[in-house]
Amino acid sequence: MSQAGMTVESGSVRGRVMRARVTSFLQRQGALVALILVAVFAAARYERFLTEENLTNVLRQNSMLGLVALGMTFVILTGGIDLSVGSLVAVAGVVAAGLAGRGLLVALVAGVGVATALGLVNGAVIAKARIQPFIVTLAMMIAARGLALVYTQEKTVSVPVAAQAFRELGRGKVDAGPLSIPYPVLVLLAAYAAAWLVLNYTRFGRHTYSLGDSEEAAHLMGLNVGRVTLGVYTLSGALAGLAGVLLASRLGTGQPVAAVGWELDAIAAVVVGGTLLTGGQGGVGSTLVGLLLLALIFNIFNLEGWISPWWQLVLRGVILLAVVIVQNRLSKR
Amino acid sequence: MSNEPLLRMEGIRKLFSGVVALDGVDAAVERGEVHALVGENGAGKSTLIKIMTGAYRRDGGRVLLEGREVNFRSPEDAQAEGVVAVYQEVNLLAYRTVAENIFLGREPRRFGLIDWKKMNSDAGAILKRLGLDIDPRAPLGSLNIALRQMVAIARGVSFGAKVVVLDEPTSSLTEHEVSILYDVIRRLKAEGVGVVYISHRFDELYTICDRVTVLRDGKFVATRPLAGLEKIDLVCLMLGKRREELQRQGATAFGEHHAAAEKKETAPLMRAENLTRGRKLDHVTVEAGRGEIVGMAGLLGSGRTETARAIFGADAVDEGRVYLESKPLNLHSPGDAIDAGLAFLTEDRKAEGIIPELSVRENLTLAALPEMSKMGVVSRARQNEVVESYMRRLGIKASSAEQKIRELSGGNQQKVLLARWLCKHPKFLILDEPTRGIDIGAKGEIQSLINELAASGLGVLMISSELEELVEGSSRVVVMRDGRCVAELRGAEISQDKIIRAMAEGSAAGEPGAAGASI
Amino acid sequence: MSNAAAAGGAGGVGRGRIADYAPTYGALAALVLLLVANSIFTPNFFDVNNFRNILLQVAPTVLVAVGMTLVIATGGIDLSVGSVMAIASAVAATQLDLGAGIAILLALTAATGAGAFNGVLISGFRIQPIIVTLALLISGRGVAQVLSRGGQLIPFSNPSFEFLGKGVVAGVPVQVFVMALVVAVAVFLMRATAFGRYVVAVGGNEAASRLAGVKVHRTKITVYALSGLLAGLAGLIETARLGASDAQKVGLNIELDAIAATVVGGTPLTGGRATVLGTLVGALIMQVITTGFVMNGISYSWSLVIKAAIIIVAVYIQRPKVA
Amino acid sequence: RKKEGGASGGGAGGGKMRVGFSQTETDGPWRIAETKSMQDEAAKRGYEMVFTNARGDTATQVSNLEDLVAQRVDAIFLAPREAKGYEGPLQAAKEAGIPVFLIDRELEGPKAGDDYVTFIGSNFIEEGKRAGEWLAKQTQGKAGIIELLGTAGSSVANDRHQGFADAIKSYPDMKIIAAQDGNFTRAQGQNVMQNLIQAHGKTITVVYAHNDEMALGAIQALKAAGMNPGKDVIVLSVDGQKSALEAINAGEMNATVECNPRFGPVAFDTLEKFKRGERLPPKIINQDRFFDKSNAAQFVGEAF
Ligand SMILES: Nc1ncnc2c1ncn2[C@@H]1O[C@H](COP(=O)(O)OP(=O)(O)OP(=O)(O)O)[C@@H](O)[C@H]1O
Ligand SMILES: Nc1ncnc2c1ncn2[C@@H]1O[C@H](COP(=O)(O)OP(=O)(O)OP(=O)(O)O)[C@@H](O)[C@H]1O
Ligand SMILES: [Mg+2]
Ligand SMILES: [Mg+2]
Repeated sequence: MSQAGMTVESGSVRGRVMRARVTSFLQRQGALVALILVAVFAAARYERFLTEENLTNVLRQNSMLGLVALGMTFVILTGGIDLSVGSLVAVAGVVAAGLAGRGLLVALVAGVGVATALGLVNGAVIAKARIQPFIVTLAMMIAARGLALVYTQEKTVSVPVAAQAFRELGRGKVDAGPLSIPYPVLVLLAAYAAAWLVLNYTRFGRHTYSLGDSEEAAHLMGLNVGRVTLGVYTLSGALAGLAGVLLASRLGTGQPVAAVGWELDAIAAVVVGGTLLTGGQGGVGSTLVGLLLLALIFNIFNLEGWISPWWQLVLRGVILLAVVIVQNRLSKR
Repeated sequence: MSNEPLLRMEGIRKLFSGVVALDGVDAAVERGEVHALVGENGAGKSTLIKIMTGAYRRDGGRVLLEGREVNFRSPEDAQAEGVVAVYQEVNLLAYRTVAENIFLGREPRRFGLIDWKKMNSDAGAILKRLGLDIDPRAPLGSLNIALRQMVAIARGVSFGAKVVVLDEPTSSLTEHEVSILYDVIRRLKAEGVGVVYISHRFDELYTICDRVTVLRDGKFVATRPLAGLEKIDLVCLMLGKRREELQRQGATAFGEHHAAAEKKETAPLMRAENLTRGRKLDHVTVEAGRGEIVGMAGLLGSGRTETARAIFGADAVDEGRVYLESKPLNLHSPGDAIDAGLAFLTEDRKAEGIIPELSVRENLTLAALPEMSKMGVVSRARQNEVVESYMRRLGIKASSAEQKIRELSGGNQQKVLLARWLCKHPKFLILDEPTRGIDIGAKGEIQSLINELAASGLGVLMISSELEELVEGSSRVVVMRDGRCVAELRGAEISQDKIIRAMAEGSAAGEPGAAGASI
Repeated sequence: MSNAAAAGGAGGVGRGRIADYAPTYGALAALVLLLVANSIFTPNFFDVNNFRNILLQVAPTVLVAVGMTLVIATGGIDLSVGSVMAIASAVAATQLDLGAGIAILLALTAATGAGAFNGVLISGFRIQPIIVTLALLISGRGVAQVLSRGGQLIPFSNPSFEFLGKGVVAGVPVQVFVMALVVAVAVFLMRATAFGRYVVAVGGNEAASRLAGVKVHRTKITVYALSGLLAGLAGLIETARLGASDAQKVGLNIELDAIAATVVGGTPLTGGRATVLGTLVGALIMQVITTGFVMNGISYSWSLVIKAAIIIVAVYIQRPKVA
Repeated sequence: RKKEGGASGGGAGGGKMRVGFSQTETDGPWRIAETKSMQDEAAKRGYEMVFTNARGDTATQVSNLEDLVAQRVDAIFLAPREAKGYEGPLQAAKEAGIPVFLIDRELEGPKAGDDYVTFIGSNFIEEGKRAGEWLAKQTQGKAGIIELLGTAGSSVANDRHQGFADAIKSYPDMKIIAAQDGNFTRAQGQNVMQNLIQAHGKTITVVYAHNDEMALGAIQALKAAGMNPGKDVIVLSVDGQKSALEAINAGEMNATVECNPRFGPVAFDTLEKFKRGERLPPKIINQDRFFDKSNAAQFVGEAF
C-alpha cells in the first residue's frame, strides 16, 4: 500500500515541476515577446530606428536608470522596496560633481560612497528597528533630497571644465571593432553580468531570493536575515550612487533636483520584466527586458514626435497595465 | 563532564507581552536519546523549543549544551552549535528548489561560487538515504505538504547536528512515511544524537521515544522513562487529573451514536453529485443524511480536501452539482454555500482559518456577522453574548475574548474556528482533519462535540487521516483515491483494515461508491 | 507593560481596547508634544486662527488619508489618489456650466469610478495594487489634462461651488466640517459595521476570509472606490479653494503624504488593522511640522530632513513588538 | 494638428522641413502657452514639428535631444531646463550639422554662433531685478517682504531671487522677512502665505512671488486673513498671465513683470533668417513689458 502511495506522489510531482518551469518561463517571456513585437513595429515604422546611433542612444540614456533598477531588483527580490533611489542618485551626483576637480577616482568613490552609506542606513533601520521598507525608504527619499539641497544650497553644482577624466566617464566611448560602446553602457552591461553571477552563484544571491520567499522561514532556517537585508539596501544605494556619478558626468553638473520619480520608473521596469513585488521570483534578465521595453516605448514617443504629453502619460499607464495583465494571464495558464 | 546531559534547560521562563507562557521549565536530553515532549495544546512545547533554538529570547533560566551555558540569539547561532529544529508549521521556502532548502546557509562552494552540481547531488544522496524519490531541483512548492515535511526533516538531520528537534513531524505524514522517519530517528540515535520529539499521537511516543517530559500550562510536571509508564498515567500527568477521573472507552470520544442515525431512509440532507474538477476530481458523488457522520478516507492528495472545497463552492467545478435538502444549490463562492447552510472547517488553520491579528471575538463571529447586524451595524452585545457562550461551551482557553487568536495554541485556535461555524447553526458541516495537531484532551472534547451536533440533527462530512477516528466516529466511510470515490463502507463493514485496503488498491470490500465507476 | 500582565488574568471583554488603540497613543503623544513645543517656541502659534489654518490645510490630506487607511487595511495601497483628485478637479471645472450640483456629482462619480476600476483590476485580475494604482497615477493625470482642454488652467467663478472651499459656517470653514464628518463616518464604519470587520479580515488573511463567507471582491472594490470618492472630494475642495482647476498640480505627491499620515498614525502597511483616528493624528503631526517650519522660517531643504526623521521616530515608537 | 509620423517622410528628403522642439516640461500655464505658440507657428508656416517633453528632468532632456539628433531633424529648438549639462547633445548636433536655437533660458559654457546658433528669450535675473527696482521706487525703500520661492533647486527660482535681492540690496529698510518654498503652485503659495501671515502678521507689507500662480494663492490667503491685497500689502510677481492682469485690474495685485512665453513667431523668424544665411546676433532678447494698474486693462485681452 505504502509503495503505491509514494509512486502516485512522485508522478504528480514531476508534472507539477514541469508546469512550474513552463509557467516561470512564460512569465519571463511575456515581457520578452512584447519587447520583440515593439522592436519589430518600430523597425518597420521608423527608418532611423535601427541605426547604431539610435540604438546606442537608447542604451546610453537608460544605463543610469538601468543601474537603479538593478539595485531595485535585489530589493524587490527580498520582498522589499526602495523608494529612496532617486534621491540617492541626486546626492551622489552633487557630491561627485563637487569633488570632480580632485580627480575621477575621488569623485567616484565619494559619490558612490555617500549613496552606499545612506543605503546602509536604510538597511540598518529596516533590519534593526524592524520598520517596513516602504516607510523607511520613503523617509530616506525625503531626507536625502533635503540633504542634496542643503549641501548645494539649492543650486546646481558644475563639474570644472578641467576635470576631463570625470567628464569622459559619462560621455566617452570605447571602440570595439565596428561598434563603439559608450562607457555608461559598458558599466551597465558589466553590472548586469556581475549581478547575474551574484544572484545565481553566491550565497548572498540565493539568500536574497530566500528572504523574499518567506522571511520567517528563512529566519527559522538559520539565515541571518538582518545581514541580507542590510546587504540588498546597501547594494541598492551603491548602484544608485554609481548611476548618480554617471549622470553628473554625462551632464557635467550635479543637480540636487535630479532623478525625481526614478524610483517609480525603476519599479515599473522591474515589474514589467516579470519580477514579482512579493519577492522570491524573478531576476536580472527580466529587469533588463523590462527596462528596454519601457525605453523603446519612450523612444517611439520621441520618434513619433506629435503625441501630446498628456496622451503620452495616458499611454504609459495603459501600456504598463497591459503588459502586467498579459503577463498575469500567461502565468495562470 | 560525562554525566552532564547533552542539552539541559533549567528554570526556563517566557512571557508574551506580560503573559506567562513558560515558568520554571526543566528538561534535558541525553546523547542517543529520543526524548518526548508532551502536553496539552498551549502547554508551551513549541515555545520551549523555540527558546532552545534561539528563535525566541527567554526571560529567565539557563540553557546548557554539553554542560556549557549557551545563549543563542538566533536559529543561526543554534545551528552553528549543532542544535537544529524542524518546526511545527512547515517553514520552508516554496520557490526555492529542494536542494536549496536543504542546504540554505551552507551551500557548497567552489572558488567562492555556489557549486550547484555538488549541491544537487548531495541533496539527492541525503533524500535517497531517507528513502525519498524527490528531484532535488524541483521547486519545493511543487511538492505536497507531506513531501515538504520530509524535506524539512531531511534538512534537519543533514546537519550532523548534536540535537535535533522535531515538532509534530508526523501530523501530515502517511504511515509509510512515518516508518521512514522512524528509521531516520533510530539512525540518529545510534550516532549519539539527542532527539526531541513532540507529538500528540501516543502510539508514536511509545514506539520511538525513551523518556518523556510533561508540561502543563507552561509549567514543568515530570520527566519519566516511557517504558513502564501506562498510557493512562501519562494522560493523567498531562491533564492534571487523577486516574479514576478518566473513564472512557475506545480510543476516541465518539460514543456509539451512529446506531441512531443509521436506519433513517429519508432523502439525504446533502448530496454532491458528479463533482469533477480538472484532473483532481473525477465524478465524485457523496451524500449524507440528517444526523449522520460520514467519514472520508484517502491517502494524502487523494482529493478529499478538493471534494470538500468543491462542495463548499470554494473552487469552481467543471461539472457536478450540490443538493441540500434536495434543492440544487447555485454555488459561486463560499458565501453562497454558507447562505445555504453549509459550513467548512479547513485543514490548514494558519493559511485558511484564522485571521491572526484579530481577536478571538472577531475570528469567532466573522461568518455570523450578517446575523448579528442590522443594516450593516454590528450589535456588540449580541457578539459578546455569542462569544462568551461558545468560549464556555467549548472550553476555549484564552486570556480574554479580546486576545489575538495568533497567540492561542493550535487546539484552542481550532476550537474558535469550530465555534465560528457552530454559531451559524449550519445544516451541514464539513470537517477537514478536525483533530489534526490537537492534544488528547481537546481531541476528545471536539470529538464528543461532533457527536453531539450530529445527534441534534446536523449532517457531518468528516475527512480524517486518523483511521481510529473514522472507524469509531462514522456511520459510513467513503474512501477516495486519485480523485475518485473508490469504496463506501457502512456499519459493521467499517474497519481499519478495510479502509486501508481501499485507500491503497481502489475498491475493496463493500459496494463501490455511487459514482466511482460511473463512466 | 506591567498592567497588561495584570489584566491578563482578569479577562473580560474590555481589555483589548487599550491594546487595540495603544499605538495611536504614541502618535497622539507626539502630536501633543509638537503642539506644546510650537506653542512655546513659535511666536503666534498658539492662536485660534492658526489652529483654523492648520485644520484647513490638513483637510484634503486627511480625506485622502482616510481612504488610504481603508485600502491599506485590506493589505493594499493606492498610489493613484493624486491623479484621481486631478480628474475630479478637471471634470468639475469643465462641467460647471451645468450647475455646481451636477458638476460635483459628475466629478465624484468619475473619481469613484476610477477607484472602482483600480479595485476591479486588483481584485478581479489579481494584479498587485502598487502596479495598478501606479498605472493610474501616471495615466490619470494624463486623462485629467486631456479633459481640461490640453492641460489648461481653468479658472472659474461660481460662488456655490467655491463655497466648498471658501465657505465658513459658524466660524468654521466648510472643508473642516466635511473632514470631521468623513472621519466620524469612517470611524463608525470601521468600528461598528460588518463592512469594517470585513476590511480588516481581508487584510489579515484573505483566503480565510473568503472561506468564512466574506465577499472579498466586493470588499476590495468598495474600499478602492471609497478611496477614489474621498480623493475626488479632496480634489473638489482643493479646486474650490483655489478658484481654478489645475490638472497638472492638484494632488501632486499627495499619495506620499497620505501614506505617511496613515503609517505614522499606527496603521501597518501589512494590512489587517486600521486606526482612522490615528490617521487623523498622523496627518495633523505632519501638518503641524510643516506649519511650524514655515512660521519659523526654516528652509525647505532642512525641513525635508527633519520631517523624515520625525516620521521614522514616530513609526519606531509604535512598531509591533517582536518575541 | 495631427501630422504624419516621422516614418513616411523619412529625414529631410520630403518636402516639409522637420524641426525638433525639446520642451523642458509642460507644467503650468506658462509652459503650455510656450508649447502652443511654437506648435501653432510651425503649423502655420508648414513645418513638421517633432515635439519632445523632458518632464522637468535634465537627463531626460539630454536623451530627448539625442533622439532628435538621431532622427536627423533639420533644426532643433531647445528650451533648456538648466543652464548647464547640454554639452554632449550640442556636440552631437553640431557633428550631425543640425542647427540648435536656444529658447527662453541661456546656457553657461556653450558659445553662440558655434555650439548653438543663437539665444532667443528673456533673462530671469533681469526679471527679478525689474521687480526689485519697481518695488524700491514704489515703497521709497521701505518694505517688509515675503518672498514666495519657486521650486527648490530650479534655476528660475534661483535667478528671480538673485535679481530681486541685488536690486534691493542698497535699501537697508527693505527686508525680506521670510522666504519660503511655494513650488510655483497656487495651492502651496496659499498655504505657505497663510502660515506666514500667522507668523508675521502686520509686519508684512509686500509679497514678491516668483510666478503669478503663487501670487494668486497669496492673494487668497491675504483676503482670508482680512488684509487688503493690493492696498495694505503690495503683491507683485513675474509672468504676466491673464488671471494676474485681471487681478491687477481688480486692484488685488499691483504689478507683474512680463515673461512672454509666445516664442513661436520670433523663433521661426530667426530660423528662416538663419536659413537665408543672414547674420544673427548671439542674443535676441524679447522686449518684455511691465504690467501694473496703468496698462493691465489694455493688455488683458492678449495675455496668455
Ligand atoms: N507569539 C506569541 N505571542 C503571544 N502568546 C504566544 C505566542 N506564541 C505562543 N503563545 C502562547 O504561549 C502558550 C504556549 O504556546 P505553544 O505554541 O508553545 O503551545 P504548544 O504546547 O506547542 O501547543 P500545540 O500542541 O497546540 O502546538 C500558549 O498559551 C500560547 O497562546
Ligand atoms: N503541490 C501542491 N501545491 C499546492 N497545493 C497543493 C499541492 N498538492 C495539493 N495541494 C492542495 O492541497 C489540498 C489538498 O489536496 P487534496 O484534496 O488533493 O488532498 P487530500 O486528500 O485532502 O489530502 P490531505 O488533505 O490529507 O493533504 C488541495 O487544496 C490541493 O489543491
Ligand atoms: Mg506547538
Ligand atoms: Mg486534505
